[in-house]
Amino acid sequence: MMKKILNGRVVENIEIADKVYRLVVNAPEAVRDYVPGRFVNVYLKDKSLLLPRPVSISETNGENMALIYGVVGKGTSEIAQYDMGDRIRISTPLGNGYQIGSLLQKMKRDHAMQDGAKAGVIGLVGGGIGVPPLLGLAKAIRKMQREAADDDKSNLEFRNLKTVAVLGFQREPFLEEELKEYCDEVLIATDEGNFGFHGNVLDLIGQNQIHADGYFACGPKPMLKALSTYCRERQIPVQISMEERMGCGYGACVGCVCKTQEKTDEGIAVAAKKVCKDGPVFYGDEVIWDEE
Amino acid sequence: MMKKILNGRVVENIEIADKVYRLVVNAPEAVRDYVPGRFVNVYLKDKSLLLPRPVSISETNGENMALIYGVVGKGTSEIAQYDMGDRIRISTPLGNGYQIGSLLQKMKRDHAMQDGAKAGVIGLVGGGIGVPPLLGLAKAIRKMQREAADDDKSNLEFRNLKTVAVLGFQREPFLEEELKEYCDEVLIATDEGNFGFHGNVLDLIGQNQIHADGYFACGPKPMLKALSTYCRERQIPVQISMEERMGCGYGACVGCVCKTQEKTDEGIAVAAKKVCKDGPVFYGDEVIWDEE
Amino acid sequence: MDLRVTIAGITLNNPITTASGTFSARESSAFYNINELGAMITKGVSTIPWPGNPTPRIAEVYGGMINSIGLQNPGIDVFIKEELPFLEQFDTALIVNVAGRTVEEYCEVVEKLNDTKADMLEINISCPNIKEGGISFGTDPKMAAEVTKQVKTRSQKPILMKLTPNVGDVAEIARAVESEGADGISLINTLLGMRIDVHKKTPVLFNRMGGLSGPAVKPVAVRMVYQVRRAVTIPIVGMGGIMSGEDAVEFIMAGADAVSVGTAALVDPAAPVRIKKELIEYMKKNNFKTMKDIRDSFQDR
Amino acid sequence: MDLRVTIAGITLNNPITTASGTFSARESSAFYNINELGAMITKGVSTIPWPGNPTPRIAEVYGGMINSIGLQNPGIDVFIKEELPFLEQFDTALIVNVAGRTVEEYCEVVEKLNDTKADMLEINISCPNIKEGGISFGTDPKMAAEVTKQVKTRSQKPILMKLTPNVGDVAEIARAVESEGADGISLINTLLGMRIDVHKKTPVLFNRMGGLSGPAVKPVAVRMVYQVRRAVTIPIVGMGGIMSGEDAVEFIMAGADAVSVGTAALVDPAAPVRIKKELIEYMKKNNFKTMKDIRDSFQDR
Ligand SMILES: Cc1cc2nc3c(=O)[nH]c(=O)nc-3n(C[C@H](O)[C@H](O)[C@H](O)COP(=O)(O)OP(=O)(O)OC[C@H]3O[C@@H](n4cnc5c(N)ncnc54)[C@H](O)[C@@H]3O)c2cc1C
Ligand SMILES: Cc1cc2nc3c(=O)[nH]c(=O)nc-3n(C[C@H](O)[C@H](O)[C@H](O)COP(=O)(O)OP(=O)(O)OC[C@H]3O[C@@H](n4cnc5c(N)ncnc54)[C@H](O)[C@@H]3O)c2cc1C
Ligand SMILES: Cc1cc2nc3c(=O)[nH]c(=O)nc-3n(C[C@H](O)[C@H](O)[C@H](O)COP(=O)(O)O)c2cc1C
Ligand SMILES: Cc1cc2nc3c(=O)[nH]c(=O)nc-3n(C[C@H](O)[C@H](O)[C@H](O)COP(=O)(O)O)c2cc1C
Ligand code: FES
Ligand code: FES
Repeated sequence: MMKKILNGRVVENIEIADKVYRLVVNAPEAVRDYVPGRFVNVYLKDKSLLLPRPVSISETNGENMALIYGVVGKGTSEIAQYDMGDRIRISTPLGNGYQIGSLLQKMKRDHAMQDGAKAGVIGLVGGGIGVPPLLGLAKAIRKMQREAADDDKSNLEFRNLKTVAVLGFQREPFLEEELKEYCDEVLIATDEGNFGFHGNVLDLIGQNQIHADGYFACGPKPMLKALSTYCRERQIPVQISMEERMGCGYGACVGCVCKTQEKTDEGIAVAAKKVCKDGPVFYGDEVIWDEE
Repeated sequence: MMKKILNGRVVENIEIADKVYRLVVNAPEAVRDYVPGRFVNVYLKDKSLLLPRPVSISETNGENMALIYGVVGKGTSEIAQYDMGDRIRISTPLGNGYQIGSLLQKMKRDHAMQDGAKAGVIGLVGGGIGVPPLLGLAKAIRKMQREAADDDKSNLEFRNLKTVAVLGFQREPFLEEELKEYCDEVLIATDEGNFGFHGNVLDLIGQNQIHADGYFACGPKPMLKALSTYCRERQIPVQISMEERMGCGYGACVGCVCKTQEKTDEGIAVAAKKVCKDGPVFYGDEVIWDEE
Repeated sequence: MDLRVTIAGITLNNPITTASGTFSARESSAFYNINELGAMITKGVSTIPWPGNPTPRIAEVYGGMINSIGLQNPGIDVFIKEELPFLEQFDTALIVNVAGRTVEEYCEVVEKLNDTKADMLEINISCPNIKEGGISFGTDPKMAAEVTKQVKTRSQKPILMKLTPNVGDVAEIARAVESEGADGISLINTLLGMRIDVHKKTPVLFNRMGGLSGPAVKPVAVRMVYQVRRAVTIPIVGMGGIMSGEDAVEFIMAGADAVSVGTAALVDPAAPVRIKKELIEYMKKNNFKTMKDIRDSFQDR
Repeated sequence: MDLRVTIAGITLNNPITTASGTFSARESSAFYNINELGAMITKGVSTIPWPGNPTPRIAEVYGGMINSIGLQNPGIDVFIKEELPFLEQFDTALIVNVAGRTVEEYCEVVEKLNDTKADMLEINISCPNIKEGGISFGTDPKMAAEVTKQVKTRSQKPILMKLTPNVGDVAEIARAVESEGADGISLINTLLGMRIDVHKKTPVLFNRMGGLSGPAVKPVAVRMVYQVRRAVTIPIVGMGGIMSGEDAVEFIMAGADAVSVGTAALVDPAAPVRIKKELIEYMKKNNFKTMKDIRDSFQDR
């Protein structure tokens, strides 16, 4: 498949929370290849900053994609300056997104939905600037549910799914309303306790006895590690979106690796996979965490 | 005297000849220190280009300065993109400009105007992108002439001056009309012969028997060298504006030197003067040309 | 117009190659047609699989980047089995970059490549990111000569020795590898650099130091190519910060026979073919027909 | 907040100094108040007047510049007579940079400075732009040690030895000058670089090569300061591409006691005082009270 760097047009670029912006880009060519969890490279104008900035696609419609980003350094500060109508250089979507079908398969195999009638619960766990890609994911799951409801025979499991979003923020939540549209339940935790549950998402999951049968997650590494451990202990499948400092973003430089393990016929194969190309989404039990 | 880097506003930026632009900047603070022949440093936005671009001030009014520049490389290409209302980072005027009084003194001392009644002729010689600063210079001379006419007693010599501009271009003249307003005569030469005299300014001076009693000049080094030789042979004073690759533009880096000689009590003192600070205007017989 | 250049008996269709470690045939071919390249130069390959260094491995700096990949690679056997067949499908020269921690390791890899369709080898004696070998061979003329000598004995392919800029006198190293029969020289590898994150108050890279590349290093690279051109007669593959066709011309004028595009391919994945196009435009504007025309036009001061 | 730092017994009001060759008290004082500086470091001065190199002496490159000034200066006698009185009026430390082509030349200049109010001397054994002396002293540990030893015998002022980055192992040179009694080390001087004008088809600089400086060299400079800090115990004045207060912090974390601002003063004439302001802002934000607080906060990997 050919990939491309292309010029999109800025449709909107507004601050939706403190130092968090929602950038909508008109780029039909790039929207076509969208799968929830994939990201684009944003190439900057400042010539002192050569490397692209990877940003997850939060959601798309037929023509536009929304990127939600936190302003943390020079690159994201530049992006925050873009005005409606400006050009923005982006790549077509990169990486492998969330694989909803695969997680559902594992859920079935594992312990949840042996009985087709029993409702399975999917947890969508997001931390801070990791929340945005969950929006597109929630929309995709809801769409599958709708299609399954229309088609009586196939995808039985989708009809009996419940989705719970568990979102953690430092102090100011965002995307809560949007996610409520597509999830059956949305729970919020804040580190400072000023909104929703006082604590982190793992505490909130325990407190609320979520008991999801499978998880999708995106957020800071410590959160992903804690959730992966939680899931491994309970033998629940979890797909997590990893973040790593990137060079190229498309698999050429081997800069962004993540240590992984895989069961093979000959035992456990350890590898250093590229987050940008083999990820950013991995199964929690694939990732070797000990280095953190 | 304190110097400054300040933000001017672009009032106008239009192409007045092929790849030659006239940029008008609103910067009252910088206009105050104007003397014809001084220049400003333009600091660029492109972060790969760190050094300022020196550009002569073509003319000023109370609030604005006009810079006329040729687009030759990345820096001037950037400047050509500036739109009305944009900010432009410039320094306050730098260098020593033309010293009209000093040239007139030399003309008197030399051979021209011993007889107060006889009209002296000043030649303004410009080559290509060296023409612009002559505009402000011609305006200043004309202003002095007017003031002398009003005041019967002083500055006798100004009343009897004639100014002839001799301008050389590759093929497309510019500023001809503007200079006609302030000069008694304007002659044009083009290398390609498509306009005015076919040849260079020196040939044109010879052909037209200009016989000026003093010259001011700005243009490419070979022209300045030829004019300086011409003037030395005839013992006519000439002030030339030198161009040299600059680092700082304000006298700190010693990057922009020009070899000069000066008669002192102990003989001839050779020095490497800073074009940006001791110049850019020098007397033609001060400059040592042999290195070219 | 004839863009061909011949290096150590191998004719490349044009002088544009990919710098080792910044090119992956599978990934890069998603952005451009590999057959447009003069040659592919592949990521360094060693005897056995190397895991590379812990992350972060990449730090961005003004006009460049610092990497401490640490030569992560699957080892020569997997390379020959799984990568080579994919690489062989292209109609462009193949230069395999070789890494090692000892002279013997270089030799083992080189021997295993004898029976492959690789056109040429590039021996990396200049990686700043591994503890043994790598750069230590490249900073000592005697060791550089020794690696060259041994590799030449064991290889049936032409050999480019890849030199490091982290030396006082690069011409001395160049003469040393030429004297032991190197077929060509490629330079520069990365300059040793470091960045500290003043907010996190710690080095950005896990390994603390890494290799600086990109436009920031170009003036050093051009200077070294110029110096080496005047020290040896074997061909030179020049690299270091080439971002445009005119940058490539600068290296050719300085004395390079071919050039490699590295960091630029991270900044613009299709950079190698864009740079080739820009090179052609430059040649048209200047009425140059061949690479030699560019070289001959250079007027040294 | 206490910005003071003590180097070789001399206390500077703050760690911001001007890099030699990019500062002229007369010209710089038109842009800012010189008394705001921790120290002035002056342009290199030699026994007799030096004319410098022919022009062009300046080439711009991506994120930096190359200079080949060639140490143009009026000689020590004129310096003492005409420049020193002007410099002495300021209420800030004065460090005089010294150039030479032979050990004896350094010593002559140094001796003549004994009776002046200079607080410290910086001995430039690293200029890439002169044929004899300069950089050749800085690339050989034995010669670097010899210059240090002789200069220390003849000078009554504390001595900083200014090192070149154009070496394989800068720590070795640092240890050499420390062992002969250098009171401190300043680094880095410029990296040897070159630019070719592909339109004019000739080197941009009359001298062909020159010294690369500016943000492009910062990663190399930070790395070298870090390496030297771990090799010697004497104070370090760090420089190379410092453009902002955070850049200064990076050098201090790497191990510098004070820093010099060079090329930045060409890009923004008031850079030294702006950088000082930014340093103060950074310290406020991080609740740092002293320079030591910055250094102590650094967590090496
Ligand atoms: C696959 C992927 C998807 C991402 N999606 C999003 C998203 O949807 N929204 C969002 O706000 N951010 C996202 N990020 C993080 C985003 O790329 C960085 O915040 C951004 O590159 C910072 O650029 P900067 O120039 O503003 O900051 P810098 O000045 O480069 O650095 C500021 C801080 O951010 C850290 N940082 C810089 N670059 C990266 C990087 N590439 N990855 C991780 N940390 C970095 C540095 O350690 C530093 O502390 C994603 C990262 C990855 C790898
Ligand atoms: C005192 C002074 C006054 C000047 N006044 C004017 C003016 O009024 N109008 C005008 O158009 N130009 C003027 N110039 C020249 C102007 O500074 C250069 O054309 C400009 O800096 C080129 O920048 P660039 O980035 O577009 O080109 P670059 O990409 O930097 O170079 C393009 C070409 O221009 C040459 N060049 C680059 N910088 C300089 C420089 N500083 N001096 C001389 N040549 C250079 C290079 O050799 C190269 O061949 C003046 C120069 C000086 C020193
Ligand atoms: C991410 C990265 C990985 C690299 N890996 C290798 C390598 O495996 N072997 C090698 O010889 N050089 C390697 N290099 C060095 C490049 O091939 C090249 O010499 C250097 O980057 C300078 O060129 P550039 O400025 O165009 O990138 C690597 C460079 C980068 C940026
Ligand atoms: C124009 C110029 C002139 C310089 N002259 C000298 C000098 O006379 N003596 C010296 O020791 N260093 C000299 N240097 C080197 C600087 O002092 C400094 O070490 C180097 O430029 C790196 O710092 P920077 O990147 O902040 O410029 C000069 C540098 C420049 C750019
Ligand atoms: S960022 Fe280059 S391989 Fe992932
Ligand atoms: S440009 Fe720096 S002294 Fe003139």
